[in-house]
Amino acid sequence: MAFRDDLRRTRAIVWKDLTTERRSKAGFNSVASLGVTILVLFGFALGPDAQMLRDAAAGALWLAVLFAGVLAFNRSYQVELDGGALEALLLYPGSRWAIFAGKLIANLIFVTLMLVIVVAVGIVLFQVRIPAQWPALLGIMMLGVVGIVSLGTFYAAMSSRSRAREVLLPLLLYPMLIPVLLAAMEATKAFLGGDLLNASGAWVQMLALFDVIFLVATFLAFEYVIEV
Amino acid sequence: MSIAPNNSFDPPRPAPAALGWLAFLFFIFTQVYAVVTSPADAMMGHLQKMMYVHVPAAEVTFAAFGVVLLASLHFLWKEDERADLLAASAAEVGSLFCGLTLVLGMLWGRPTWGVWWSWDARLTSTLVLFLIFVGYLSLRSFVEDPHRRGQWSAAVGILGAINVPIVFMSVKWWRTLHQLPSNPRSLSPEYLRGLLLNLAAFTLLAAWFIWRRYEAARYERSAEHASQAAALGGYDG
Amino acid sequence: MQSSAPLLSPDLALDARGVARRFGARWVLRGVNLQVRAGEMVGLLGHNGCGKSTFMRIVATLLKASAGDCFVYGSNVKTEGDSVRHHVGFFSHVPGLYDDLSARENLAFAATMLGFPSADIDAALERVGLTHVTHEHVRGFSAGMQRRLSLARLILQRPRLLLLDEPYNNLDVAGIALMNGFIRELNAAGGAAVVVLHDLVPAEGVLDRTVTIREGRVHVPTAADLAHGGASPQAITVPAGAAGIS
Amino acid sequence: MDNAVTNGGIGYVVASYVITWVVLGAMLARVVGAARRARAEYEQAVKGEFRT
Repeated sequence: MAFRDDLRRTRAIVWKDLTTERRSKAGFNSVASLGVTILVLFGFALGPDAQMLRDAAAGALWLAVLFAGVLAFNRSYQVELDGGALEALLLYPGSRWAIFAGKLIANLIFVTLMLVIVVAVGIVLFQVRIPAQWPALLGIMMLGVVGIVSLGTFYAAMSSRSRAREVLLPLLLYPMLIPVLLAAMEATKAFLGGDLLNASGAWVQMLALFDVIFLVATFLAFEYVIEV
Repeated sequence: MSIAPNNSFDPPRPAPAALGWLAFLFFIFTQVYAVVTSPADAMMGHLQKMMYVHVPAAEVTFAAFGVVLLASLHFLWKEDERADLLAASAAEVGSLFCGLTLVLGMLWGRPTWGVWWSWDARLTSTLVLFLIFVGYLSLRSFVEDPHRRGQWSAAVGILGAINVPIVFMSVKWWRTLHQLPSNPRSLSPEYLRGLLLNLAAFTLLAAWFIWRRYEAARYERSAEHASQAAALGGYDG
Repeated sequence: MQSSAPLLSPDLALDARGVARRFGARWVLRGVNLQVRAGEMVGLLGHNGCGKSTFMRIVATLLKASAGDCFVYGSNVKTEGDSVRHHVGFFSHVPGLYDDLSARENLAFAATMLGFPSADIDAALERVGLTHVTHEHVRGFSAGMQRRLSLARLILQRPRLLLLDEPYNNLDVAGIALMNGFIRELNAAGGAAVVVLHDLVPAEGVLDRTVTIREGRVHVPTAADLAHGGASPQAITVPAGAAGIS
Repeated sequence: MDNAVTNGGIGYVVASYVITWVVLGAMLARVVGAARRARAEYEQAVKGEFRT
């Protein structure tokens, strides 16, 4: 069945992306280190006052994930551009969404692993008190990552194949991510501040809504940007 | 044999100069009319007069982005290169009016709120729209192949258009949660006529800008094709 | 454009009608007409930059034609890309392999992507003579080994229309024999091939006819061309000495 | 909004009109110039075609 074939293709791409990423180890380690470095820099920018650090922790965490994640998105297509693999990838039969889904899931796993490291370091550096309902915090984080990665994977499909890709991706991506980041930051902030899903709940709902909108839009539009 | 999938190589129909003159004169008339006829507002004094440039500029910005959205959709649907050129022209004109709107917004904000910038939903989403315009135009300048440029910028334009109301909504939410003062502006009917006239004049002027810009883009395409045809002795053999 | 539909013949492996493509203002292809029947092997000649590769990429759905129509076994390249990709096997300049995967992993990935997850990968590797490096990463492969691995991918796919863009580059004598054996095998099974060449010698005895692309169109050889030693239908069958056009 | 409104904020009003007019005037010149130039180039190219 065609749909099952496409799912198998998606799984193959996820496996392939993660395997090549794992074997070139340097990639993940350096991107994660960059995330941590950005956190440290935010710490210096915000000063040593504990309360101030705690208030700004949510924003700093998300920006560190965003800045480091942008590198991952371009890398994910760089693998395809070396040796003309993208050409071969586009020549295989099957739906284009399978390619996008594969890249998206691989990037999700990559960025989530990086997020775990950045958040762990961030909690220590910014002296965050871990709330009792921390599993819900993971849920918020995942929703935020889905938004960032879906748009990031989509825009990197263009920027990685154009001139000036280093500047083009952030230029296109950051303005698009404002709603997702705003919702993710506010939800995380409210949650870390101990408001326990009062204001946070509304933001989580919004974040989920944005994720759905952007996932649908990027899945529909991907065919147009990858085929040319 | 059909040569091109569409006649984007034909020279365009030039915008009638009379329309340009009409737009220009009408614009001057409405500006003068609105400034002269509006009495000083009880609350805002003469600051109210800024409405006749600020509001139309903002309206034209969003209308231009609407044109980008529709032209982009049309391009993806019909693969008509002319739609891509129209989207590019509208984006160029729109970004100009967007920048103007932002500057006028700051000039308004300083005397009324005492600050050059406020993180209000309207202002912020206009700024984000400006950034999206900038991204759109730089994408166009970074991609050479016309077909690829068309598809990519259409996708970016459509997603950008989806994003603008979402930004507006989220910033509004963000503001209400932070309980910063909102600024309702009421409009008494005696100012309405001047405003409507100026809206019409700005729209006309912007439409004319887009038309001429589009015309230039079409001529460039036709010239490319004509010089190519001349160099290689015609397309059809 | 629609008017050409009734003329469609399903036994045509490739039916290109007025295929044109421009890059910016430059028309590389200016109306290529080429019909290839199932079971026919066609050589495509022309000087560098004449648009051979562009044409192949259009047939393989990697590039969209600016004008004209192209059908592969009756499927429109522009609108029915997916079914075209089921039929077409494209062997291009670039290997299209992943450096950090082993030979076997590369083929296993290709097999899944092609929709044949249970294909016999080891047999394909053996056929192209890469059994000794099955588990080595492609990064360390020579250009010729990479070409062989790409060929193994085509063997897994067994396409009905083979598009080969200068297939003999970087291949040694044994590799050329391997390639020709594969082309003949597909031919025997009723498949068709379009082969871009700059040198007819290695393809001796494989092709049924050749055509030349010149100034963006398919050029029918004239007596004058033949006198200049240009490619011609006869050139294939005459001894190698006369066939060399490089 | 105190002092600005008491003296009418005339400076801001004038500035906003001046900026608008300058920007739109510049755009007008640019757009018309671009269209004229493109048309001239096109006609040049077409003439070249007939000459050959």
